[in-house]
Parts: sequence; C-alpha cells; structure tokens
Amino acid sequence: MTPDLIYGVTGIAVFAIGLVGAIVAQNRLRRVLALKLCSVGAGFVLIVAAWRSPPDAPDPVPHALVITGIVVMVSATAVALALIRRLHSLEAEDDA
Amino acid sequence: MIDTMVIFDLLLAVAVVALAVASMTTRDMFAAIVLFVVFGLLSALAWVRLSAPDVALAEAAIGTGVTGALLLRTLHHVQTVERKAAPEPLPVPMGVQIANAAFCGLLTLGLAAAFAGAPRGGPGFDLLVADAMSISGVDHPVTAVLLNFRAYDTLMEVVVLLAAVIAVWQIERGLSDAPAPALGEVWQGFARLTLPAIVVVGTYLLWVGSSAPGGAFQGGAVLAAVGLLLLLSRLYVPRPSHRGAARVAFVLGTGAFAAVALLVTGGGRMPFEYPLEHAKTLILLIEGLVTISIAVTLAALFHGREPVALPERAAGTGGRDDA
Amino acid sequence: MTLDPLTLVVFAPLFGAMAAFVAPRAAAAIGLATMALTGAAVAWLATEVHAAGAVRTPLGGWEPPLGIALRADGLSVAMLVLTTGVGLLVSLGALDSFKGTANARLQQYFWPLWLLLLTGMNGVYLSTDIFNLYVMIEVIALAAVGLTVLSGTRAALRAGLEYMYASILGALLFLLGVGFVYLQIGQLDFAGLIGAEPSAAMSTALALMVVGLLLKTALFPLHFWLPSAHANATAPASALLSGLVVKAALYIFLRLTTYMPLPDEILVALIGALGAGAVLWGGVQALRAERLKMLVAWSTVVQIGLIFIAFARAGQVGLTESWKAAALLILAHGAAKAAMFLSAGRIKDEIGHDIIRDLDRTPVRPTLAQFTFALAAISLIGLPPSLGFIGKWSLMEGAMAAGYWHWVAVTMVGTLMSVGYFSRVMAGFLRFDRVRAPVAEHQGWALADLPPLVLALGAIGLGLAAAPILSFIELGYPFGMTP
Amino acid sequence: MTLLSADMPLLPLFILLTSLLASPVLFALPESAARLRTGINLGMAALKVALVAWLSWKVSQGVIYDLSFTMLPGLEFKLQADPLAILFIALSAILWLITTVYSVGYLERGPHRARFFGFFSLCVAATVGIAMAGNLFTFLIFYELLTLATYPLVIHRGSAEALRAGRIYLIYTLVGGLVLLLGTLGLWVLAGTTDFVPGGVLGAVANDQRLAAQLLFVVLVGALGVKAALVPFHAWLPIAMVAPAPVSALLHAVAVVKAGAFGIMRVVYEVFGIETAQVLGLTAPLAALAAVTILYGSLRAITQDDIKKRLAYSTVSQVSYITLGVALASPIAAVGALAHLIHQGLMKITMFMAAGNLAEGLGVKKVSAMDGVGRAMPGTMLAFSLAALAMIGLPPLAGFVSKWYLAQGALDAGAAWVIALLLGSSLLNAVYFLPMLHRAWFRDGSDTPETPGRPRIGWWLAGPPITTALLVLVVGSFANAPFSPLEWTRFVVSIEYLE
Amino acid sequence: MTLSAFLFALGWPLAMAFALLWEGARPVLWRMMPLAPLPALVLALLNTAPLQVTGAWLMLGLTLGIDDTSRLFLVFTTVLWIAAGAAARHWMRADPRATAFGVAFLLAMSGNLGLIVAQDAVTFYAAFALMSFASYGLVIHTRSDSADRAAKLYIAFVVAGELILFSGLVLAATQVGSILLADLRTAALDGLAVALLLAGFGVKLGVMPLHFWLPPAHGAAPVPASAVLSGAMIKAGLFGIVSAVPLGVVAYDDHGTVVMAAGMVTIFAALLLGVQRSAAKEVLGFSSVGQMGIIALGLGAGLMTPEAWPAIAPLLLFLAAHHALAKGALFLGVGAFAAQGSATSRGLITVLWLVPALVLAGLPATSGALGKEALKAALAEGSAVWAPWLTLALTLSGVATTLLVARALALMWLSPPKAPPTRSEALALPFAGLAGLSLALPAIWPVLNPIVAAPVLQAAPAAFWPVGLGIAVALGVAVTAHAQRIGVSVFFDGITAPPRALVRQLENVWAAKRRAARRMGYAIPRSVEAAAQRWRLGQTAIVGLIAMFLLVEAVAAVRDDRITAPAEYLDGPAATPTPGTMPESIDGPQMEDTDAPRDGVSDP
Repeated sequence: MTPDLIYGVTGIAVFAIGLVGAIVAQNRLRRVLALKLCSVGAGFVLIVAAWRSPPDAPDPVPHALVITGIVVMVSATAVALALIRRLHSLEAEDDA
Repeated sequence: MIDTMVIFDLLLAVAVVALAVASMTTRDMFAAIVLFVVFGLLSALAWVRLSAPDVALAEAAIGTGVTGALLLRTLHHVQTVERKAAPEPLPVPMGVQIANAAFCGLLTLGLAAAFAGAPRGGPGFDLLVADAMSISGVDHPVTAVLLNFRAYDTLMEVVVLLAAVIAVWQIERGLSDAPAPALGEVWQGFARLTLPAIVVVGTYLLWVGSSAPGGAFQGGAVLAAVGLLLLLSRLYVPRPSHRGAARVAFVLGTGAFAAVALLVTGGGRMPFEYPLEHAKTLILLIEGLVTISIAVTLAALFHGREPVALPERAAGTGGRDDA
Repeated sequence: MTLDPLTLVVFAPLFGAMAAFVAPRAAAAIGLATMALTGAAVAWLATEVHAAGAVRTPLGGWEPPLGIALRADGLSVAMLVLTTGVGLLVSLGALDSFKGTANARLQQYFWPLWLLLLTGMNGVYLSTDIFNLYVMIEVIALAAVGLTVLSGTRAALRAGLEYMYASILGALLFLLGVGFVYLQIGQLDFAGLIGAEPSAAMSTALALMVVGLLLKTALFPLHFWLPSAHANATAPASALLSGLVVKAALYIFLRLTTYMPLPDEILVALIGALGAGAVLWGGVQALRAERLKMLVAWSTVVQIGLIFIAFARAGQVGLTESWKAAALLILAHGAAKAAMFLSAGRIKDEIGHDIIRDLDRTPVRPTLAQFTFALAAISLIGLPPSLGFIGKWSLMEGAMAAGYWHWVAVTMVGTLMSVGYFSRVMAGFLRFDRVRAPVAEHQGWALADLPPLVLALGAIGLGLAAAPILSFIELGYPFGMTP
Repeated sequence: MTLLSADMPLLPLFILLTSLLASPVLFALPESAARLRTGINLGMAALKVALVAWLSWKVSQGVIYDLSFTMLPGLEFKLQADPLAILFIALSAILWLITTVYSVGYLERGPHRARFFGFFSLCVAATVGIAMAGNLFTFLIFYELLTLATYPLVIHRGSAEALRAGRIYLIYTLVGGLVLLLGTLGLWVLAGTTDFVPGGVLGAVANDQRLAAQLLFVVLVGALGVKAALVPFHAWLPIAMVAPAPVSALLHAVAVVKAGAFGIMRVVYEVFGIETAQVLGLTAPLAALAAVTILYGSLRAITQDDIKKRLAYSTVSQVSYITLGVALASPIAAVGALAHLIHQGLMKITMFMAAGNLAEGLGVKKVSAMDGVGRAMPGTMLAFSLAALAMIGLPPLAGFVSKWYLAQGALDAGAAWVIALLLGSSLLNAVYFLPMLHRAWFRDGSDTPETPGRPRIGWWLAGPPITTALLVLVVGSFANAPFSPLEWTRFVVSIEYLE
Repeated sequence: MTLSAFLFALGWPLAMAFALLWEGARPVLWRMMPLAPLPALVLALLNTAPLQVTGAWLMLGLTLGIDDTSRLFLVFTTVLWIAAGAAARHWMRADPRATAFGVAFLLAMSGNLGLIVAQDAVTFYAAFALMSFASYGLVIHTRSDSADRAAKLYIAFVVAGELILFSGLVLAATQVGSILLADLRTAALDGLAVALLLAGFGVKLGVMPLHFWLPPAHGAAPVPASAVLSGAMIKAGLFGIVSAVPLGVVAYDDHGTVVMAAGMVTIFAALLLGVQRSAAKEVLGFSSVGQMGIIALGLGAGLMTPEAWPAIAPLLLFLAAHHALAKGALFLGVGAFAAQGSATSRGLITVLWLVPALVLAGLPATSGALGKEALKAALAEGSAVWAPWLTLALTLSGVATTLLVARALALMWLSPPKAPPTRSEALALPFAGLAGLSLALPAIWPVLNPIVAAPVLQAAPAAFWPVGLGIAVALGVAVTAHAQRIGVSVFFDGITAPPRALVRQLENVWAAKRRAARRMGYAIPRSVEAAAQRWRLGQTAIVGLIAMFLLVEAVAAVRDDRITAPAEYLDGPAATPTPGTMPESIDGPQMEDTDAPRDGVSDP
C-alpha cells in the first residue's frame, strides 16, 4: 500500500469521473468542470509515475509536463468559458 | 509512521474522489465550483505527498485558483445576464444512459487494470536529468526541464496561453462592458493591503524557481492574483488606450523566449542551446519576462473582453461595435 | 548563425503571429510576409530532405529522450507543403474576403490566429515526441476554435463550443495515454516507442491516444462536432479547418500507428469499418443537406472516412502500402476541400445565401467560383486525373490485391453518392429556366476567385505528379519501408 | 531542336494540345468576343486536321509515336499513335472542324457560348486522348474527362428537361466509368499491366484464371457498353437528345458512343486479344448482345415521331455494328467494323446536322411534320437523304461498304445468321428512314405554317451537312483508294490480326 | 369370312341411307351415324391376311376382297368417316335439310368403302361413281350461291372424270381381257389407257390442272362433308391409280414426266392460289391440292422407274393416311372453331388445331416429316436427274404447307366460318380424336402393318427449318398485312400499347415509390442525425470506442497473438542513451539497413 498505488487509482477514478461528467453533463459550465477533472486525473497518473519511493527523488520531467498541462488547461478553460459567456449573451439577446 | 501516512493517504484519496463526485453531482453550480476548488486544493496536497511541490503549487495557483476565479466569473455572468429560462435539455433515453454507464465502467476497469499491471518507479528520465543538471544552468531539476531540456514544450505552452488570450479577445470582441463582479468596500480595503504582499510572494517564487520549488508559472499565477484583485477592486480599469501595451505584455514572454532560442544559434549552437556560462542569466531573463506575460495574460483571461471604446448609443446594452 | 529550416518552419509563423497581434493594422501585410517566409523555409527544408533523406534537429542540443528533436522526412515535408501552400492561397483568398471596414476587426484576429494555427500544425509535422504533440494539438485546438467562431454568429459559437469540448476531451485522452506510455517505458519520444514490449499499459495508452485522435479528426461516429463547426465558420476558416486542421490529428494517427502498431487485426478492421460508416453516413447526410456549406462539411466526413479505409484497406500486414494511399488522399482532400470551401464561400457571398434548392433562382451566377467548385468536386469524387483519383486508385488497388472486396464496394458506393450530392449542386448552378432576369454570365468575378481556382487545379493537376509525390513522401522512410 | 525535327516525337501531344489548350482560352474569352472565338475555334480545328494528316502520313511510313509519363510506380500515362488511333483521331479531327463551323452558325447569339465552345474543345481533346491512349489507365482518364466535358454540353439549354437528361446521362456514364475503373484495377491486379498490346496481355491469365478473366471481360465491356449504348445500357442516349444539335451530332457521330465502341475494340483486340477472347468463349455472347442491340434499336426507332429520337435509336442500332464486327472475330468483319466507325460517324453527323437545320429553319422537330420540307430546304434534305440511303446500305454509299464487309466477315466466321440480321436491319432502316424521305419529298407541306418564305438558314448551317454528305458519297465510291477509311482499316486489321 | 360379311359392311350404310327416308327412324339413325362405317372397320381390322370373295352373279362378276393396301386404306378411311359422322350428327342437328345430307353422306360413304374393297373394275367404277355423285349432295348442301357454283363445277369435273375413267378402264380391261383390277395392274397396258386412267383418277385426286373443282367444293360443303371429301374421297383417286395402273411393271416415262411435273407445279401453285382465298376451308382445300402434288411426285417417279415403285408405294400409302387424318382433323377443327362462342375456347381449339396443322406441315418427328423424308430417300433411288429437284420440292413443300395452314388459321380468326347452332363441345370431340390420331400415326402405322411401315420408321430425321421458315414468313406476312390493314403507325401503336401501358404503370408505381423513398430518404437521415445529437450518441461513442479498443486488446493479449513492434525497429536506439552522446535516433540507419519487411507477421 504505497502512495503511488493509492493516488494512481485515485487519479484514474478522477479521470473517469471527469469523463462521465464530460459525456453526460448538459450544463455548459459543468462540462468545463468535468474536463478539468480529467486533466487533474491525468496529472495524478503522471505524477504517480514520476514518484520514487523515498529517499529517491522523483523524476522531474513528468512534473514539468504536468505543469505544462495545467497551463494549457487553464488556457483552454478560459477560451471555453469565454465562448460560454458570449453565447449566453447572444442567446439573451434573442430572448429579449 | 508508515501506517498513519497510509491512512492519511487513503483518507485524502477518498476525499479527493468524493469531492470530484460531489462537484459533478451537485445541482447548484456555485456549490459545484466551490467543491471543485476544494478538490483542487486537496489534489495539490496529494501531489505534495507525492513529492511534487512545484506541481502542487502550480495546481493550487493556476489549476485551482485562476480556474476557479474564471469559473466563478463566468457563473456570475451567466447568472446576471438575464435571459429566459433555458430550454430544458431533452432527456437522454435510458438505453443510452445504460450504455454510457457500462462503457465508462468498463473503461475505468481497463484503465485501473492497466495501471495496476504497469511497472512503477521504473527507470524514467532520472538518470538523464541527473547527468545533465550540471550543465543546465539552474539547480532545480523541474526548472531545468521546463526551461532547458524541454524548453520547446514550455515555449509552446506559452504560445497556447497567447492563443487563448487572442481567442478570448476575439470571441468577446465588441461586447460592451457587461457588469463584472466587483468587490465590496471592505474587501477593497483588504485588497489594497494585500497587494504588495502578494507581489513580493510572486517575485520570490519566481526567484527561487531556479533552485527550489517555484518558478515562472507559479510566480506568474500569484502575480496574476494581483491583477485579479486590481480588476475586482476597480483599482485598475482597462481602457482602450491600454490595448497596445497589453498586446506587448502578452507576447513579451513568448517573444523573448523564442528570440533567445533562436539567437543562441548565432554561436553555432542548436536552438535553445544556451551557452553554459550565460545559461542561468538567460533562463532568469526568460523566466522573468514569461512571468510578466503569464500574469498579465491570466488577468486578461479573467477580464475576458478586449477593452474597447464604447459607442455611446450602445452603452450598457450589450451592443456590438463591429456589427 | 546556424539557423536550420526545421526551426524556422515553426518559428517563422510564431513570430509572424506575435507581430500581427501586436500590430493589428499591419496584420495582413505581416501575415502575407510570414506566409512567404514560411513558404521559403519549407522549400529550404524540402531541398534538404530531398538531398539527405531525413533531417533532424535536437533542440537545445539535448538528444531525445531527454530533449526534443525536430525531424523531417518526406511525409512531413509533404504535409508542410500542403499546409503552407493551401494556407498561402487561403490567406490570399482571405485578403479579399475580409475586405471592407466591417471586417477590419475580423482581419485583425484572423491573421494571428491563423499563424498560430500554422505554428501548431508545422510543429506537429516535425515533432518526434508524444508530449510535444499534445501541446501542439492544443495550440491547434485553441487557434482553430478561435477561427471557427470568427464569424461570431450564434450557430458558429454553438458549433465552436461543441468543437472546443471535443478538442479538449480528445487532447486529454491523448494526455492520459502519454501518461500510460511514460508509466510503462519511461520515455516519450518516438524512438522509445519502437522497441516497447507489448503490455497492458501500452495497449491502454494506444487506445486512449487513438480514440483521442479519432475524436479530433472526426471519424464517424465521433464526427458529431464537425459538420456544424465547418459549415458555420467563415469561408477561409472553413477552408483551413476542413482542408488542414483535421489532417494534423490524422497525421499523428498515422505516425503513431507506425511506431505503436495496432495490436490486433480486428482493430484495423474496426478502423476501416468506422471509415466505411463515415463514407456511407456522411454521404447520406450530404445527399440530404440543405445548405451548400453543410454539404461540403459532410463531404469532409466522407473523405476522412475514405482516408481511414485507405489506412485499413490491406489489413495490418499491408500497412506499409496503405500509408501511401492514405497520404495521397490526405493531400488531395486538403487542396480540393480548401478550394471547395473557398468557392462555396464566394458563391454564398455573391448570391447572398447557400440554400442548395434555391441556387437556380438567382440571376447572379458567379461562374468562376462555380467552375472551381466543380473542379474541386472532380477531385473529391475521384475522377481522373485528379490526385483524389490517384489516391482512390491506390486504395482500391490495394484492397483488390488483398482480396478485400468489401472496401472496394464501400469505396464505389461512396463515389456514387458523392456524384449524387455534388451533381445536386451542379444542377443548381446550371439551371437557368427558373430565372426571369437575363443571366449575367461573368458577373461576380473577383480576385478572390483565383486562390480557390489554383487550389482546385492543383488538386486535379497534381494527379499527374503522383509518382514524384509518392517518391518524395518515401524520403527518409517514414513508413519504415525498405526500397 | 529535336522537338521540331522531321519526326517530331511530340506530334501526338501537339494534336492533343490543339484542343486541350484551346479550351481554357475559350472559357476565358468574354461572351462578346465572337469573332475571336470563331477564329480560335476554326484555326485550332484546321491546325489539328493538318497535324493529323501529317501524323497519318508518318505512321503510314512506319514511324512509331509513343510518349509515356509515369503517374504511379509501374503505372504510366501513355500516348501512342498506332494506326487504329489514327483512324479515330482523323474522324474526330475532321468532324470537329465541320461541327465547329456548324456550331458557330447554330449558336449565333445564343447564351453561354464561351462555356459551350470551351467544353466542346475539351470534349474533342478527350476524344483524341481516348484514341491515343496507350493503356487502359490512360484510356480511363480520358474516358472520364469525356463524360465531364460532355455533361455541360448536354445540359447546355439549362432547362429542367435538359438537367434531367443530364442527370441520367451523368449517372449512366459515371457508373460506367466507375465500373471501368474497377475493370482497369482488375486488369492491373490480374495482368500487372494495363497496356494495349496487339494480341492482348491476358493470354496467360486466361489459362490460369479463366473465370476471373471472363469476369473482367464482362466488367470492361459492360462499362464501355454504357457509352457504346449497348442494350440494356442505352437508355441515356435518346434522352440526351435535348442537347443542342451540334452536341447531338458530336455525341452520336464522334465522341461518346464511338468512345465506347472504340474502347470495346481496344479491349477485345489489345487487352484480351481476339484469340484469347475466343478461347474464353466471350465473342459469341458479345455478338449476340450486339445483334440484340441492332434489332432493338431499329425497332424502337420505327415508332419515334421525334426526329432526333428516331436518329438516336438508329444510333443505338448502328453503333452496335461496330461491336458486332469486333465480336465476329474475323479479320474481314473487323474491316467492316472499323470502316463503320468512320462511315457511321459521317452518316449520322449529317443526319443530325440536317435535323438541327430543320428545327432551326422550319421549326420541324417531328417526323409527322416533315411534309414537304424537301422543297423548303433542298440542300439540307438532299444531304439527309443521301445519309439515310447510305444507312440503309445502298451502294455506292458509305454504309454499303461497311455492311458488305460485315456480311463477308460473317460468312468468313461461319456465322451465317448475321446475314439475316443485316438484311433485317437494313429492312428496318428502310422502314424508318424511307417514310421520312417520302414525307420530305413527296408530300405537300402546306399545313406547316413555317414553310412559307425562304428559311433562315445560312451557309454556316447548310454547308456542314452537305459536306459530310459528300464525304459519305466519296468514301463509299472511292473505298479502295489509298488513304480511304477502308484502306486504312485494312492496314489496321493487318496489324491487329498479325499477332 | 364370307361375301355376306362384305356385303353387310357395305350394305349397312346403304341401308341406313334408305332408312333415313323414314321419318320415325331418323333420330335413332342420326345417333347411329358414327357407327355406319363400323362394320367396314371391323372387317379391315379382323382380316390381317389378304382375302378375296366373289359373287359371280352380281354385276359383271362381283369380286370383293382385301389386300394389304386396301386394308390400310379401309382403316383410315373408316376412321375418318366415323369422325365425320360424329361431327355431322351434331352439325346437322337443326338443319332443315339434314335428311338429304344424311342420305348423301351415307351413300358417299358406301361408295367410298365399296371402291376400296372392290377387286374388279366394274364394281370399282360403280362404287366410285356412287361416291362421286352422292357427294354432289354434300357439296351443294347449303344451297348458297357459292355452293351452287361449287357444285356446278364439281359436277362438271365429276362427269368429265367419270367419262375419262370409264374409257380408261374399258380400254384397259379390253387390252388385258379381264376386269379384275389385279390383272390390270400387272399387265403392260398401253400408253393411252394409262393416260386415261391417270387423268380420270387425277380429277378426283385434284392434281393440277384438274384441281379446279376441289377447293370450291371443299369450301362450300358443310364441315363434316369437307372432312371426308378432303380426307377420304380424294384418296380414292390415289387408290384407283395404285389399284388399276400397272405401276412397277412397265416404265411410262412420258406419263411419269407429266405427272411429276404436274405434281411439282401443284405443290407451289397450290400455295400461290391458296393464299389468295378468303375462306379457311378453301385454303385448306388448296392445301389438299398441294399435298396431292406430293403424292403425284411419288406416282410420277413410280411411272418412270418401275424398280423404285416397291419402295415408293408404301410411302404414298402412309402419306395418304397421314393427310387423311390431318386434313380431316383440320376441317373438323374449323367447324369446331366456328361452333365456339367465346374467344377462350376458340383459343383452345386453335392451340389444338395447331397439332394437325404442324403435323401436316411436317414438323420433325411427326408423320408428315417422316413420310416426306422417307419419300425423299425412296425417290433418290429413282431418276437421278429428277432426284435433287424432287428433294428440293419436297422440302419446300413444307414451307408451302405451313404458309397455307397459317393462312387458313389467320382466316379462321379474321372471318370465322359460320356454324349452325349446336353444342360447341360436341364438335370438338371428333376433331380432337382425329388430331390425336394424326399425331399418333407414326406409332399406329407399324401396328397395322409392320412391313409397310418399315421404310417410314427408318426415315432420316427431318429439318425444322422449312416449317420454321414457313412460320416466320407467315408471321411476317400476317404482321405486315395487319399493319397495312390498320395503318402502319396505328399498328405499331397497337403492338407497343400494352408494353407501353405496362411501362407507364410501372413508372407510375416507381415514381410513387421513389417519391416516398425520397421523402423517407430525406426524413430518416435527418431524424436519425437529430436523435443522435439529442441523445449525444457521439459522446457515448467516445467511451464506447475506448472500451471496445480495450476489450479487443485485452482479448488479443489473452490470445497472445498480438502484432508486435516492427522487427527492424527492435534493434534500434539504445534504451537509455546519454545526452550528447547519442549518435542515432529514429532516422538512423536502422531503418534503411534492414531488408526484412516491416511487419513481423508476414515474415516468410
């Protein structure tokens, strides 16, 4: 029962939850949220893979990759949210 | 000792999963976002447990902090801009739901099995990185990877950020300044007080990045928080005349990064191959500029629309200037 | 300065994008200059590849697996040439299409986004690292979504959001796949993949990455986002999206399956079956489509399916050959579809709508655009001597030689359906008895008609150059083939 | 300067280019530039005739023209000017010139002239390409090009009816083309080559994979039979009659149906080889199919009141003479078939142009309205009558010559039934043509309102049919002269049957 | 077997004839009409061996008897009379002059039967005359103008014929010094006598140019009478020649030439004249003339070359029987056809009618073909000069007959003959019986007399084409004639109308179906696509595909037949190279160097 196993399974679970959310959710914001969960799940898997049982230091490369992933994800999220906002405004115009 | 840590790990894992489920199932969107923020912080905690403090910092600051702020801002927009009740989404037939559930279950099982069957702690880049650290120009391995070994990825990551801000400006182009969330009076005072402290923290994070956990992204995120606060507290109101400067700020990090990458080829080197003696300087320079860009960009992403001169007739009604 | 073309191919559009963003008023000029520079870089690269077979640059001097290397072989260069060439022509078309003050703002955003898109695509074609590919497809995704919603209409935004979701999800699936790859072999470069022992983690990684890519390339039944996204974008954006962007994911798929072969014959057949589904379903939808651009978008679904059939047509064993058919079809579709979308856009601009059944009710006949449309259709249908024909020929030849008659049958049915839906459009162009007003034949000629015409002629004429193209693609043995 | 040397190895290419390059120029010309267009048209057509004459001379002297260009590994785009090709090229070149003259007159002041002449040129280019194709692959390319180039011509009028006809035409021919693609691929897979070689390339395959070879034959002939209008693939031809008269003339006399017949010829002689085809037991069914088509076309023609439809069904019937001659597997019959390729072209184009003149000048489109038209348009109707009599097979007109050889060939091949078939068909020809002549010359046309006054037919319209009618007379009367179609045909057959 | 038996057989119909005069007996007698020739038939069937009886006191020394030839004649003649009687019974049911007909019919029957069993010239002549003159009543029965004319002509020829015959017989008997026919036909008669005999019998036979009476008479007589006239009575001429002329004994070249030429002319002239007639029965009459032409060919050959006669004689006998049955059937068929009320039954009768028609025309394997082919073979043994022409003529006679029969058929439909009111099916029975017999003749004949039948059975198989050609020409002519009658365009409209209507109907159905299909073709994809969007099936497909991939791969892993990485990549770059010292990467030489195919699977 090492942390990597625990958190690896956790990561996969989070990814799966996110995936379910992404394909099932109808609310636009929740779909973004779900995708973000997927991203965190993928991050878990990479970090777990980088983990070495102490005292060995972990592999830094996956860490760098996850950081990149986080930044990429926030960018994508921002664009998606901007789309949601704009679309909402336009649909509101329609209603008015 | 081990046992308690395992219990802690287990509890944390259960909490993370539970929060993830909760954020997906809670009906109230606001609650879902809050749950998500908590989930993000706990995930960051878990990553600390996995000896990944840099990632944890980045996740807490960007993945959770900035993302949460973006989500809340959007939720605010969606909830304040009046529109008729959205059409009820049509129900999906039971068969499709069952199929979804079955497939996802199967998929999860498969992923878990594959994960369980895979070697862990196996040979990665550890040895390669260790060998190359001495000539990387920095002391902290993650920073070395980010800004030297895989600098190309990082450059492209910043490009993604740039693409995002361009896309966001493009998407929300011409939108009038719809009511944005603002902080109350008390909080504005609080903001004034905290701002200098945050700037210091951010700069520090950037600086330590070369030798200890921290770096451009984390620092940028923290500095972006400054921007958020400025925007929220209306201490800074974007104006059309600031656009040029903003554009420059957006591309500053990317441009510098790319330019350095190319310019080093002047010495008969490969792109990104910093001369050993100047490596640390160059990396710090790049980091600094990238940090600025990241901070400004994240703040701009939060703000969303490009600051434009409002046509008088359309003021406050959500009209478009380019229609 | 030891500048190498590989780096330049990626960096030139990047700098161009930044410059165009910073100086919006000069965006068009910067954009064109950048296109020219990129074109020159690609040409330079092509000569080097031609001379050396394959060229590579380990960035930062760090060799893989620690570092990232850029590598170009015949296939990469072919894709680059397609991207740059089509891109250049579409850019020229865009110049005219965004004329006028109302569109000035569009132009300001079009150029940086398009150049970033180009950066991403060029990066994909030169990449040798799967994580790098992930970042690249994200660059592409964000820029592409930006272009999709350029028109700012409600339909475009809805489609763009759906596209965004699909894109992110596809990328995340890919990312998780990357995670599994690292988990298993501790490396991320192509060379590391080659020697990997089969294992559950690698299989899972392959499944995740392949499905992620299929989602991004919109193979039936994952095409749900494509038709409305491509049909509702502005014409130059549609041309880029349909002609180029889906090809990036397709290219990654092709590369990946070379280094990580699909572990079972059934999967190859499954991919082919999905392709067949795309051909048939896309064909049916195109036959019933009401709008011209929608029809063209569905035709993209069909063509993607065809490319996957080409991939699967000879089974796992014949993958070496299948590649060529797929590559030829990719090139053919890139040029022809871009031409078709541009001309469809021109027709829509001139007539004022693109309802197919009312195409013959207008006295305005943008002859040249219609002619271009027909030429592009010739390549897409696969009539000789177009490049599409050569691709289809290779596809069917391989399938026949291997005795896979079902793929031949599907291809033929698809071809017939394409005749059906394109002739619907042609009938609308050529019918005159529903118009009272005198028909102005050459009305609506414009400079903007030229780029699509060149593209369409290219799609047809390149069929004559299929042999050199094929031999060029094989430079550097992208398919691991021995001559 | 080797290009311009005495032998001019690129001569076939130049011939192809005369019309291929004319096409884009004609497209680009504004609608109003009528004179320039006419000039280019006639100039190019005349140039082509001259080049073809030169080429024929060279080929008759034994010069071999063979151009090829690799398109895919092992697969070449190949042009060759063998005597068989020359036969077809010469036909298309001469008739292009004549039809161009006619079209200029016919389309005077009509709409879409730029488009019309552009596609017209393209159509001729495709025909030349088909003639010179050195392998089935190249043939396929031009075959499809022909389909595409003729489609806009068929729907030139842009009416609903024209579009319907165009759609049917397109469906038939494109499906045919697709099947031809399948057949070409099959040939490529089976034989490893698609080249046209006198004596065939499938001899070995026919032994090993008899069924596959037979299937291939069915596929190829079926595909080509669409354009050759073999029953049951003929339905598009009468429907395509909505096209303007020059198009009909070209479709029927030169381009489309002949392309199909020519393709069948190539397939039988140079893909399978006549011996292999016989060994495979394929010629007899083909002959039977041709016979059925001959009778069916004639029978349908009798009942048609629309002049062009009657002519169209007549084409269905007459073109199958060519197929029949090929299928009889006798050198003499082959002479008949090849000669008929030319003769039928001349006869049918005359009749279609004459029919066009009737419609233009008098508004007469029905057989029942033909009363007295002979007096109203004597020149046109003389040409028409000459061609009709030639169709029936009266000596010394062209039709007689080919029928004579077909009959002889039938006896040579031991297929006496063909004689009966020919007699029957000639009888039917008489049944549907003679009433037209009777009406035209021996009935009073007082009840047709358009008759009074001289018809508005200029020499641009009247000249071409008269010319072709004279040619009908000449090629029949001087059949044995050097360079007559018949003589050339014998030359071709001596090659095809030598192997 | 005694004289009384013969006398009964001959006297029975005579007695019936007289009994008919008594009104009360008529119904019974009419009902017995088919039985009138029965005794003669029984006589013929029972006596398989030649037999001769004499009644020296009767006439000039009555000699009756049966030999091989007469027996066969008697058989088919009686059969024909039975059938005709059966038909007459119904045909005459409501006829006011039925009695007269019946008397004439029975008298003629007696005469006919009598002449066959007669063995001396006088008896023969008497019976012959009885038959001939009694037939006048049959010919004139309807009393119409045409019947009158026909009867006049008939009687004129009969008279002349009887005269000539008489003189011939007399002359012959004088020369031989005996009135026994057996003596006449074995003696060397002089040319004149033979000429007279030939002419006299020729009148009855109807060979040109002595045929003029025959078609009108056959046309005018009621159907049952026509049947016997054509089937039985004209054979009397043949029988007479065979019985009285010394065939096979002396060569009569000139006579033979004339007869043969007449026969040849007859065959074709009958065609030319026959097709112009406008009544079916007249045409059939001409057909009879033509058939007698064939007989004449045989006779002529026999006259010229006595050696060939033994071979020819049985064939002529066979042909006579063949013609009697077939032609009788055809005549009765015309009657049966006329009696039918509905088109359907007429159609049925027509189909049945085609049986004797084709038999007559010489469809291969029928009696007509067999007889003619055998005759060809036999004639080939005769004059070498004539043989090819004879062969040709015989062959073409098939065409001629076919055309005539076709003409008759056409006329039957176009202008159906009148029939008295009667039970329509009653007339069909005798017709069908005769038709069947005509078809079965090749099987029956050997039973009756194997020796006589032998050459027939050995005949070469016949060609179909004469009949086929005849049919084709007939069809062509019919079509043309019809077309001309109603106008060419009307005609073509007519023949294309049903298929056109069918096609139009199909087109309508097809168009309706197509419209429906088009609607569905538009609606279904749209709704399916809409449902897919609404139910977000694309999203499901994402997870579905991944799951499917994983499943397939798991199964493949379990089966352990996975496709592994390409062979030549395996010896690729080192797993953990150090930075800066990595000479190779994926575009290193490892890919170019190996010759192995990329896939490890197909490695040979």
